[in-house]
Amino acid sequence: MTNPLTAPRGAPIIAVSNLVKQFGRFTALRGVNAEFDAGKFYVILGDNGAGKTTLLRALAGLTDPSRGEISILGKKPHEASRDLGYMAHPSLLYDEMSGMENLLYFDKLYDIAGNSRCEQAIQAVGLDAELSRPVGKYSQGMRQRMSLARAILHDPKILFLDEPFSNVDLHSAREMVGLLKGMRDAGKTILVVTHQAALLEGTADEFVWMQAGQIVDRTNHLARGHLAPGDAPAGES
Amino acid sequence: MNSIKFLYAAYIATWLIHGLYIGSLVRRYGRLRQQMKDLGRGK
Amino acid sequence: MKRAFPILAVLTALLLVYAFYQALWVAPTDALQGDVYRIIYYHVPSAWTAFLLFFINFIASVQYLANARPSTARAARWIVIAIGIIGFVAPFIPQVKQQLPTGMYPSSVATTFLIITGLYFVIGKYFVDQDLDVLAVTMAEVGVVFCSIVLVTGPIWARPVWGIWWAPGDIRLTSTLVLWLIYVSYLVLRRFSDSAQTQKLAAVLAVFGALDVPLVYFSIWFFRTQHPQPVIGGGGSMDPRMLHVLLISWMAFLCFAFLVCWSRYRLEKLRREVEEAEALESLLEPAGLAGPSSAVKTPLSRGSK
Amino acid sequence: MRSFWSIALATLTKDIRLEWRSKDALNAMLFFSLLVVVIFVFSFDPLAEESRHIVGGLVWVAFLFAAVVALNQTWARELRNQVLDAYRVSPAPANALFLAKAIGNFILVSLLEALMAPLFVIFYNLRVLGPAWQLIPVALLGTWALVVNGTFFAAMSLRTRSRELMLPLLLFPVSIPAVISMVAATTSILTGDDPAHFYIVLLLTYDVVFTTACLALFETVLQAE
Repeated sequence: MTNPLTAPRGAPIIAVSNLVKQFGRFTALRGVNAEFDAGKFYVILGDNGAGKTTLLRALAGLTDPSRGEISILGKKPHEASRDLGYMAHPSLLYDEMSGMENLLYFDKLYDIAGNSRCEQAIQAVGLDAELSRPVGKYSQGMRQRMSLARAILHDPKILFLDEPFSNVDLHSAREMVGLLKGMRDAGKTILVVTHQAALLEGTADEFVWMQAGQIVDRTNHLARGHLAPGDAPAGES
Repeated sequence: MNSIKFLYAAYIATWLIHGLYIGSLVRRYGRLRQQMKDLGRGK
Repeated sequence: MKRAFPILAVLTALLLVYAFYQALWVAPTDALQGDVYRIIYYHVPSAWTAFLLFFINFIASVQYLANARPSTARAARWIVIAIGIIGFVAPFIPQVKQQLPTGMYPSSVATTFLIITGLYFVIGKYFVDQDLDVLAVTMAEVGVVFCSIVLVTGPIWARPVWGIWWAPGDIRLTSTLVLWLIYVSYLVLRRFSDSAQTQKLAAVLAVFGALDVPLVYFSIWFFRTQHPQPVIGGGGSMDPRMLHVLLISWMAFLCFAFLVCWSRYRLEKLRREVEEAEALESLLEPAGLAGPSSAVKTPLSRGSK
Repeated sequence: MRSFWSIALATLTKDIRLEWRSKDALNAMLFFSLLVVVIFVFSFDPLAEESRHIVGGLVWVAFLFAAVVALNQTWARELRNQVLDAYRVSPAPANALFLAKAIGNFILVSLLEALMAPLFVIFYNLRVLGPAWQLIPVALLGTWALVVNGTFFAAMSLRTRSRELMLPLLLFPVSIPAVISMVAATTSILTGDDPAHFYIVLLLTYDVVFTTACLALFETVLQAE
């Protein structure tokens, strides 16, 4: 699974300059400026409507910015799509097909023939490749892990994960954190949007705090110095 | 010669449709002015 | 420019009254239809105006889509130039010349193509991407209004003269109906989709609609040759005096259409400004936002018209 | 270019397998088509002598309704778990997805038509006077005309509020020339009094024009957000 990363660890791999996104009258992002380094694990925090998901979707190339620029590996998100993995709260899988069938289909989208990679991805997330049950009948934890397998199928350099642990049992969540840690150590850059930040306390390199469509703070520990007393850090699910 | 009635009907219909449309423009403009006034007050 | 609006409005009103007078009293009575044929002076100019407005909408939509990327913008310009040249030369070629319908002279076809190409570049120069979309909306909406008038006055004219309310075989009226349906669905699409990309979807639909028009024309044209039916307004040449009044009437309606379009354009620009201001206001809403973004004054602070 | 067709084929086989696995959607549509035919038969007297002149129109209007119901389901499965996002993030070309969906719809709508056509023949005991073989190109070209635009507008109406309502509103006006051609061609073949060549050529032009337009503009619609 490891591959030598072209961008040396620590060099900026993602650059966002005054990114604004408006959905009609609602302004989701109001001038976000940020750089994210290769091989680092970032956690994006903030309450609902802070623009976390919109930022992640813009980085993954799913939303066009109203104003501002995004460059990933020096290219536009659409052009860098081969090196991007995206996972969201919905499973992005077909419920009627088994995990393996799903991965075989998505495997073709990345033009990599060969189900050996699919088996590897499934085993990497700790699931059984032979499981023929359709994804619709999986538990939430298993479905999220299969979705993670789909996101890492083509061994992307960058992973965008939107609420990967939401209503996933504690045990599965912890295991997924272990998996992500392994991938980060293997050189992947990971950005996670979550409300369960405490799970990632020891693992994440940096916590990015967002409020009202902007990045207001970046700390390398969950405890924020000037956290308003009322804002307890997101507790464990 | 009731066909003249059709002539007048056609002319009236034309200006009726134009009138209705211009009326809707004026109404929309009024609503906009109201929105601008609310904006000014930072409602 | 704001001062010019009332002056233009008065001039247009005068022109409309003059055209009205011409249409009802000056123009000669038609031998066959008597005075009811005078509906033509409202029916036909409205149709020409509607087609012109829809055509401008099509040009604005094509430009809006083409400007998404510089490469497509250049390609679009070259295509238009090519069409312009071909259209200008083709009517003079003998084989093409006898294809032309009776009333059309090659020179008039050539000049129309010239105007079309010119129009493309004029619109390109004066309307930049956001304005292109505003222009498209304006043209579509006012175009539908004029089109509705054509669809109302058509049957009113057909009833006394040909005893029928609707002649499916009549190319012009049926094509106008289809065009009306296409642009109403265009307006419905704009109203129903509020995503930021509404403008792109609407432009795509406008292109589809325009591609449809020639196909509609041919499908009915053949339908008519198989089942000959009365053509509303009758084909063939017109008494020059009638034609003269028709052109006056068209000029009057064109000026009127220009004024309506202009106010609708201003209304749309204002609506978007207000929406932008409200969006910006939601920007500043959370009090005590220490964020780096500079305090933005809402653009509407200056006095409005 | 090879990967374009392999992706399109993979998407198509995936859709067919899913459709085959949960046949309930298919059965529901077949039943709907049957209902449309029966209602037409009751509302238009099949025994009337000149029924041959109106059957062309009835058949195609019935096909249109069945097609709209099928087309509304085109993106249903993709929407359920936002699978479209997974496709949009991948480097796979948008047109491969479009062609796969259009061909899938073509098969589905043809299936519905294959059920409805014989019913019409039975209920209206039709005897084709003109060259019956010409009905095949008319049916194929006509169905593709509805399906290619329908798949495109179904994708477009994903972005709008009431999706099921938007599709017919967008599809019907643009399809009028195709519907006129199909109905006129079918009627002239059934009655056999005049040739249908012009309409078949017009349908072909319609298909070529709108397939190109769809392929050129689908990317814009898919990525619209």
